[in-house]
Amino acid sequence: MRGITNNTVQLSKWKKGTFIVGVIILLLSLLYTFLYLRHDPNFVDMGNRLAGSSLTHPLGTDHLGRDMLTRLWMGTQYTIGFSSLALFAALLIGIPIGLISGYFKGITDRVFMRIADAFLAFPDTIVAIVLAGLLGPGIGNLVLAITLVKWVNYARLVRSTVLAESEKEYIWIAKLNGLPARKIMSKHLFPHVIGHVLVMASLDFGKVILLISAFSYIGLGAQPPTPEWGAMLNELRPFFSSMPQLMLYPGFAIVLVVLFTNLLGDYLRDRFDVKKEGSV
Amino acid sequence: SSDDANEAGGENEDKHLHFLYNFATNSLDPNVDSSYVPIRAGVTETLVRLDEENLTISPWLAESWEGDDGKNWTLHLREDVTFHNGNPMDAEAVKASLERTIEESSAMKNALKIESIEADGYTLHITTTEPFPEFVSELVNPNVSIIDVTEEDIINHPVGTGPFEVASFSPGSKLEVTRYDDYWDGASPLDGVTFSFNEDANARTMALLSDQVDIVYRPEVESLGELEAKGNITVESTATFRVHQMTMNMERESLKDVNVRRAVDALIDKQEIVDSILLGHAEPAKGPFLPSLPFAPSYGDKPSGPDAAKEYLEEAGYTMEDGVMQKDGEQLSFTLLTYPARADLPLIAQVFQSDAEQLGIDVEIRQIDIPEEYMASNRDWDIATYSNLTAPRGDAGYYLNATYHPTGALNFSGAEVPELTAIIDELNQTVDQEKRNELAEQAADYVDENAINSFVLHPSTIVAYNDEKVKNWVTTKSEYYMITNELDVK
Amino acid sequence: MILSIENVSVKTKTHTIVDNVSLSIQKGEWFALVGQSGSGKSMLSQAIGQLLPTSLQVEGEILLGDTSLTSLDKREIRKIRGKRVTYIFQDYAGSFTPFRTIGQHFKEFMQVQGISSVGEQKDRIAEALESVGLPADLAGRYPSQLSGGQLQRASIALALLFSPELVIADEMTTALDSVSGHRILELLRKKQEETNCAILFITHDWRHVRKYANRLAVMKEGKIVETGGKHRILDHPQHAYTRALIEAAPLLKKGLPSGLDQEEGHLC
Amino acid sequence: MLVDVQNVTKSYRGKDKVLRDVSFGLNKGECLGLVGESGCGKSTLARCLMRMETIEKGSILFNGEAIEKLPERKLRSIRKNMQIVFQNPTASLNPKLKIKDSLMDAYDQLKGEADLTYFQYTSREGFVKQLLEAVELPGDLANRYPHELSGGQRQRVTIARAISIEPELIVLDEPTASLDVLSQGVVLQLLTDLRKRLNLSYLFISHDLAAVQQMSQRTMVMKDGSVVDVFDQEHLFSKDRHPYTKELISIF
Amino acid sequence: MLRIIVRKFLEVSFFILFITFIGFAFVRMAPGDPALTILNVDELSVSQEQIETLREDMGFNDPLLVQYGRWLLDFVQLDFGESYVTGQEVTDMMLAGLPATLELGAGSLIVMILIALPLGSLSALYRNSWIDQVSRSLSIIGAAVPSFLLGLLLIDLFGVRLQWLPTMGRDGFLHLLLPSLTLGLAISSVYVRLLRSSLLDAYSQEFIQSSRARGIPESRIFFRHAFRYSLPPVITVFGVSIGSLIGGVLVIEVLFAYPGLGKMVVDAIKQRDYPFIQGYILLMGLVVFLVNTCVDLSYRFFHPEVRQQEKENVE
Ligand SMILES: Nc1ncnc2c1ncn2[C@@H]1O[C@H](COP(=O)(O)OP(=O)(O)OP(=O)(O)O)[C@@H](O)[C@H]1O
Ligand SMILES: Nc1ncnc2c1ncn2[C@@H]1O[C@H](COP(=O)(O)OP(=O)(O)OP(=O)(O)O)[C@@H](O)[C@H]1O
Ligand SMILES: [Mg+2]
Ligand SMILES: [Mg+2]
Ligand code: NI
Repeated sequence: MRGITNNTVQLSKWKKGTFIVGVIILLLSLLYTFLYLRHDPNFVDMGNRLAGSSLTHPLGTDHLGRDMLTRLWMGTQYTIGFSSLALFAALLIGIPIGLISGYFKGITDRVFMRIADAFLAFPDTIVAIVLAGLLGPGIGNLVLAITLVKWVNYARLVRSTVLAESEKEYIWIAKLNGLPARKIMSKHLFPHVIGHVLVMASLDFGKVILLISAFSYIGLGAQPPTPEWGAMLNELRPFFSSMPQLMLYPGFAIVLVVLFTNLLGDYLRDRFDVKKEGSV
Repeated sequence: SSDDANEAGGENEDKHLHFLYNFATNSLDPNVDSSYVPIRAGVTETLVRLDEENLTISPWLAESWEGDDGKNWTLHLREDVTFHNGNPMDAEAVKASLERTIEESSAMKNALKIESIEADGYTLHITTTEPFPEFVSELVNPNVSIIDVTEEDIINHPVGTGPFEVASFSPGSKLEVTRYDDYWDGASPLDGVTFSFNEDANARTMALLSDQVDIVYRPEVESLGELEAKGNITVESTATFRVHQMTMNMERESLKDVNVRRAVDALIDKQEIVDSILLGHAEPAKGPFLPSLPFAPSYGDKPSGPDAAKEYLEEAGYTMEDGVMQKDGEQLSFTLLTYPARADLPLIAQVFQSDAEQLGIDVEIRQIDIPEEYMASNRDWDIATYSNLTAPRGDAGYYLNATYHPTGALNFSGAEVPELTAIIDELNQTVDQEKRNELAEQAADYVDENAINSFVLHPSTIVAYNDEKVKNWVTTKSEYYMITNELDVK
Repeated sequence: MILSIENVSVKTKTHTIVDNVSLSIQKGEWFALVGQSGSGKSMLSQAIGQLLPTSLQVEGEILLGDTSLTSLDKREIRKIRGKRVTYIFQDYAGSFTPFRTIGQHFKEFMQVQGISSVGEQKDRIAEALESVGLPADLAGRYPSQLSGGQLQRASIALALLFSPELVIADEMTTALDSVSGHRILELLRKKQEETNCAILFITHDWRHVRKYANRLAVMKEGKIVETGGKHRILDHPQHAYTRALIEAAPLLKKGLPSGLDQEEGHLC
Repeated sequence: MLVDVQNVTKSYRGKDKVLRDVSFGLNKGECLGLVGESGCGKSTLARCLMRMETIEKGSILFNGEAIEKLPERKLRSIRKNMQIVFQNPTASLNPKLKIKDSLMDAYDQLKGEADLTYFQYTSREGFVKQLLEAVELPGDLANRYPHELSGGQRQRVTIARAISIEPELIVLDEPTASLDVLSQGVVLQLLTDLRKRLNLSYLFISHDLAAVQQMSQRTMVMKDGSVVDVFDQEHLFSKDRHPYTKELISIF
Repeated sequence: MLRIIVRKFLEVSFFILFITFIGFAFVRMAPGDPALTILNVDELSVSQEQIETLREDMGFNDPLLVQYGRWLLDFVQLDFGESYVTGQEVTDMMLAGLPATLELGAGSLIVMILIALPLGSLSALYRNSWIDQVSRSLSIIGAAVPSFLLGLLLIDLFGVRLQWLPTMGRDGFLHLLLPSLTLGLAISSVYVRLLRSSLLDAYSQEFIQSSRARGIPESRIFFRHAFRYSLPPVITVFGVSIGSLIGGVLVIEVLFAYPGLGKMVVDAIKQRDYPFIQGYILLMGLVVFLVNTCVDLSYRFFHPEVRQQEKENVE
């Protein structure tokens, strides 16, 4: 047991090191891109199409001769912005509904859960297409669509934990103390559900980016030439076998972001996990 | 099924080909399904066909026909044709088949405009509801495939007259066909063909690389190098009747000016797009029709490039100030529609956007889902990339009517030009082929002069096959005929 | 000597919970551990079976018979738990897995200890439940369907199932009414006589100490302030804390605190 | 009369009756002891009093109002006047909350409404410290989580929480079972003090007759779901006690 | 018992009515016009007038409620209509697509279980060890790599380079391997992490401590005590994702030409094939209802204490 503890310390030191080195590399690349290169991310240069790496194009250019590195960096704001927006909104809907459903049970629960089921029955493409149709195409509506599709996951997950927890005596005490339901949910039940939710959400980050990419496939994602990673991934599909690195760049960027959100999720989860036990 | 063929092949090696197509279908109903798999797989045939060399209409199941008034048609059928089940293909059978087509498909009912059919031995008398000169060319449509309608399961097992009969069908995945020995035009040397579907271009390429299939329709363009590097693979490409165009919304203020439209046309670097987006597998377009078509006009050289575009714009009253192309203090800006179903189009849109930016024109790209729907119901866009079949059955009538006639379903530019409408109306009344070609050419010239749309390129069909095995493969322009009785193995 | 604890400390990162404690328990002895609430009694008892969470550090030496428990690996200590050392915990609700019936806990325990015949298992479950005054049909119930006392009785039955060498009873009667508590302790004593097991008995109830214990130790703030025979500690306490503790005990009957004056031969 | 329980009957689904026709009254300022064999229904009775269970028959009056039929909203105003200390302190504390947060739950809820006479609210920390000291706990426990406390410490926290708002009625379900005698003495003394000073009422469930004797004016004995005996404290050793009561006494 | 059945039946009926109506209103609110597909405007000359006539004939111009009423009337006679695109009975189409979907679903589930259970468990049991790190990294990659890329990589490896497995089509067990593997890998990441976090929760429960004190072997504690305690969140998430497991596998169905309902419904959406979409929503509604009802029932299995409470509420 003690061996594991030592191990952990070493690992986290090692982790810290990599983390710092990674951040430095990213910063340097950021500075290089925007202070030195200063490419226009949307400038099409067909003569310079699919160029390999060089000093002026460290990651080469894409199929329209645009600088990959600049596009990748420009893409962060869209990709991270949109996915976190969608996820955040989904959490904002899903967690309260899950709490309410699991806590009140009975008819409230049944109504909410049937509504949730209804959302599950609709293919997400339908939701996205309808919203795009009603509100016009664009990534904003896609975010809305993803929110509408994703909240159910969180609602159900939260509900299942709450169902088990809400019968315990400490919840009864809180009830007897006259705490309104709202407070019992936020103060007593929320800390129990947040762990699972964070784990799910940090992984969902990747799934949401990929969902945006999938929607780009049917014309509902980011509008070209926006360098959104999901859309880029999709655009670069034809080069899978001829120039695999082109797809790997946005792919790797997504992995990095998911990695980061996972670390964050783990960190938060550990903060809520007061016992910190489990290893044998 | 391939096992059956194996056994039937006896002592000889099994003569079998595996063809991979880029579109999947769940139904083989030849009269309804618009993926046309039965005709492509050599299961069914139509009364007339497109002559791929001369791009004219030629006899097939019908030997000859007449209909000088454009309304009363007589067709003489071949007398030596039998269906796969042995039933003779006589006029009664064809009548029944045509009637089924009209009944099952509203589209074909519209397209054929048949009022009545009479069968008489091997002769058919057909009357159309109105004078309809293109009638025979409409019979080329694969949905007019002649099948034996007495068969039960047409969706999964249509019985036609082609060189191959259906052995088994897994919806969405593949179709197995075997040779029909009594085929009227000489039985195929092959025992059978597997006709499978895969809609992912990369996956199709890999299927060929892994030797699972012999012929691949439309492999991934970007991976052709890899295929060629394998040594035994031939890549063929043939221009099609399709044109990628920039549809211009003539209801918009700026585009009402013909000079602005010309500027847009001049701004598009067609050769460059062909070379770098389609890697040369296309032909730069000058007009809507493939130059080899008899009614394609021969165009003179027009000025093009950014400088020419700038000149046109200056003529239209625009000036370049501080890098911004403007008129009355307002920047020239376009909303450009594109859709991802055809992957080249968004790329063309982006190239155009970037080129226009150099001229100080602001282009906002809007990616949509279903272009026909969007363009018809919203008019808040200026330019749209669109792809059209211009003469799918060797006749210009379809495209001109749909795209430039005020009542046409694809008239997204909102063209309502009396001169052009008159030409098309006249075309619709004309039976004589020479005269028709002349009128079509006239219409095309008009379109060109007034820059109603800008035509970018005719994309090619690319087919890659294993040349150590496949013999006599022909890549057709119409994309209707794929598995034929000529196809063989080495 | 069945258990000997030598200089054992339990520490967190910031402070010491059990501070350099030594004590020993003889074979067949009923050893009581009393003291302040929060003084580290439970920690000490859990250190014996290596049951403490990993965040706590244990130092010192613990011997069970000749076996040094602190040096055992996971597999070896597992063989000792349940067979040679068993526990009865204070938190009865946590003694049972909520989704398994009482009977399933028994069966599992027997299976692990090598009794696999279903018939025998059934008989022994009924017998064990009855011996702690529970109806045999309770075996089919889930823990949440039992009252606190019933649960605790079930867990006692479970601990005594295989005549262990050492039973660690951490406030085992706390949740019981006096009648059942009394019955249980009688039962424990009977079992002890049968098997000659030693009992480490953690309690706050002086009546039980007086009635059952042979020797006892008093703990305060992580340290053992006094240890010795029942008579020595109860009737002649030396430490002020022990004295205060004894005086505060609400006893109903008069006499010596140890109750030994009723027995013959005591001269002091 | 603060609490008046009339003919309460209760059974869990498909089981025998757990409470049979239980009736008793509890006066303001009184401490009523409740003893009985394990499983006889003491905790169930306590839960019924708090309306955590629905009763089959009978009625429970709190300050003259029948609580078994009150809608949840009205019940809230009553509930701030009753508190319960459960038998199992571990389950009564939210494992994910720090002690101070669990402790302040009830008080926070009342905000300014609570008129405290025993404790003084000065600051949050100060109040938490006061409560912990009242039950003999060091103030630094406030920042720990329940699993970092010993059994007795947890139990004292739950008691501190119950008295923090000085309610009219506190149901104490074996509140001192896991305390050492010194702490127990202190806690029981505190409870008695509070009761006398603030005229509180207790239903004191315990199996420790000594503690019951020290705490309560009257004692009620339950067996198999029925009340078999009620008597004033001075009559504990009287001859007309129920045989079961006598058996209980004899064990001491 | 009868009362419960009647109640469930009513619940299902309301639910079906609810989702089919919402679905109906939804797809018709979306822009799009099946008339264009039906008339094949891409290849045939059609006038605006003809489109309008067709719309009128097919009743697209009627008020929404009238259209829905018509659908409902057919539905109660168990007639789901015919596809606008192929003219096939919707029921037949779904029956044709279902086997492939079920195979793919089952195959990827097995792969998922084979990956998620051991990885999730190991990383919880050896928290912060290298196993944990590796499985977490794998799950991150699984969550971040698009399934088409994964699929192509697998095709490239097993189909092109090693030539061990067929890369497309639906032709027996071997053909199922690659698509199942791709899909299974893609979905397992969430379960690995969820199981891990849930197991950690389980291991902090008191009953684990008690079982250890009884000398129960760790393996048994894991399987009989901790594992079951940790399942509800995992099962919940599974219940939620059943819809996307059926409808959201378009990419894989296309890539491997393994045709199932996922591709069919996306095609139907693109072509605005209302009858099929409606039939699909109905089917999915039933499946989701059924699965989630089972998931809810399973909570009672995992938490007998909850079960008891609920039964009392019923009475
Ligand atoms: N995980 C932990 N981390 C830090 N301190 C802890 C932890 N667990 C318990 N403690 C502290 O250790 C001390 C000893 O606890 P222990 O449970 O051994 O007391 P005890 O003597 O059994 O008391 P009681 O009679 O009340 O059960 C207490 O002060 C408690 O607050
Ligand atoms: N949720 C429940 N479902 C079914 N039976 C229950 C439930 N809770 C308690 N019981 C049963 O009701 C009876 C009374 O239980 P209760 O908890 O009231 O006893 P108690 O008098 O408090 O006992 P103890 O002193 O041991 O705590 C017991 O037989 C118990 O098994
Ligand atoms: Mg303790
Ligand atoms: Mg009780
Ligand atoms: Ni003496």
